[in-house]
Amino acid sequence: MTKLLYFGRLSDITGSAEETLTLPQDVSTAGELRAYLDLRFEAGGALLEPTVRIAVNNELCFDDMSLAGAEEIAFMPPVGGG
Amino acid sequence: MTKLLYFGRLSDITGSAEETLTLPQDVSTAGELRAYLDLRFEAGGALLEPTVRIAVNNELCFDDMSLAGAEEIAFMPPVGGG
Amino acid sequence: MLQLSEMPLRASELIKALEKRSAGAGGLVTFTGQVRPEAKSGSVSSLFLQAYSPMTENGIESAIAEAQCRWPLTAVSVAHRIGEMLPGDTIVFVGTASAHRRAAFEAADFLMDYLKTEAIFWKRESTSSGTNWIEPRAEDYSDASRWTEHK
Amino acid sequence: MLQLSEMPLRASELIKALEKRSAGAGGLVTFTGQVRPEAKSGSVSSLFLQAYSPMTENGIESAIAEAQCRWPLTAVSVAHRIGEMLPGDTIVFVGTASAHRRAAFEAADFLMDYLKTEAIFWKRESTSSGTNWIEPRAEDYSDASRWTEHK
Repeated sequence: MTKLLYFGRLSDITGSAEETLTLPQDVSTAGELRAYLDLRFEAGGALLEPTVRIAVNNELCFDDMSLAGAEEIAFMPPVGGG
Repeated sequence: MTKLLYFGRLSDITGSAEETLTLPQDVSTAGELRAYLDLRFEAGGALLEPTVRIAVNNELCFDDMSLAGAEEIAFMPPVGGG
Repeated sequence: MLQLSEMPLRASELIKALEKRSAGAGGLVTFTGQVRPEAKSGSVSSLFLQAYSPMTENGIESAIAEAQCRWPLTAVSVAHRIGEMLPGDTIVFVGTASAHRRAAFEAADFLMDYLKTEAIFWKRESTSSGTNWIEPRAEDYSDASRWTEHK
Repeated sequence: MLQLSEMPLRASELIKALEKRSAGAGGLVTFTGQVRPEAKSGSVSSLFLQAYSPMTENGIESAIAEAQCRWPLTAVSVAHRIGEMLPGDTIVFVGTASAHRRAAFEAADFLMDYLKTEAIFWKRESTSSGTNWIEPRAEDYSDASRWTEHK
């Protein structure tokens, strides 16, 4: 089970800021997870935008990052500052 | 009678920060007053320094300024800021 | 010193605490940012600010460390409000203390630029015309880029 | 708002008053200057500051008016201590409020440069090695000259 977090405007699309999910067998990288979730939420590409960064266990990563050992995965749209 | 004010380090030379004086007959400009007081206090030129500015009735003036109507004359060394 | 707070921030108390920690520093600069009553989309009824701990704190701590490395600071204080807030509420307080006036000004300015553009916060504004998430203004990006030119 | 005071200045109260007057401004910058415990000539036991009223006030008021003309400010506060004070005491407080962060920073910086170089004050420091009148440092003059280049 992996904890998924959707920040800022993404939670308007996903309907919640947080969920716990068992990753599908064919999702092994951050990029594959983006694609899977974008379809699942019918997000129309909102989760695929390069400005939406992914953090795995509190570290920003690229799309080819393996999700092995991922406990918490965050989808972070551009930050708005304080 | 004219009120004379000596600010900052000048009061160490004049011995007081303030005095009231009847100006001598032959002192009619700010520059003449400088010269008169410098001699009177044996200031060795401290009152003649161009960085020491003179204000007559709260207005800075040049040495050729007439002292007619002067009620308060201030000798102001360079200001030190706050 | 960094503090993210769901409770109201009081600049008067924060400046008093900073004065204590920086006793004798010489100079102390503060910036206080308040929630504005007006936005492009109408008058603001509330603002919601979301952080991601500990990434948000780590990022701000790194910016504080960079400021301390660039300028001779004797104390730094950053307090940021999170959660739901109202117009006029203090959203951010930055304080810097230094023996050198210019250093205190520049470091406070630098930290504010970081907080306005790079700090990990998401901001949702509720106005008379609805609710929207806000992303940084171009002006904020150009302010922040001033600091990298000198690197 | 300008205040010359023989009584101790409290930044916490001054910032609170400024916040009230600038409600909703967006941003608020303050500078607080304290009497330093150390001088070139030794450790400071006391500092005496002399003003010449109303020339001192008139000069500061003109600088405030110039700041208000250059930057869109919603409130300005300047408080300056005069008379006898001790190390650690607050000698000057400047606060500026504006909807624009940069304007608030620049205006506070500008006012401090005025206060440190052109304001009509004479300063006498008592240290372990005696008592001397202090005149401005070259550094202060070069800071102040930054503003005239843009005129």
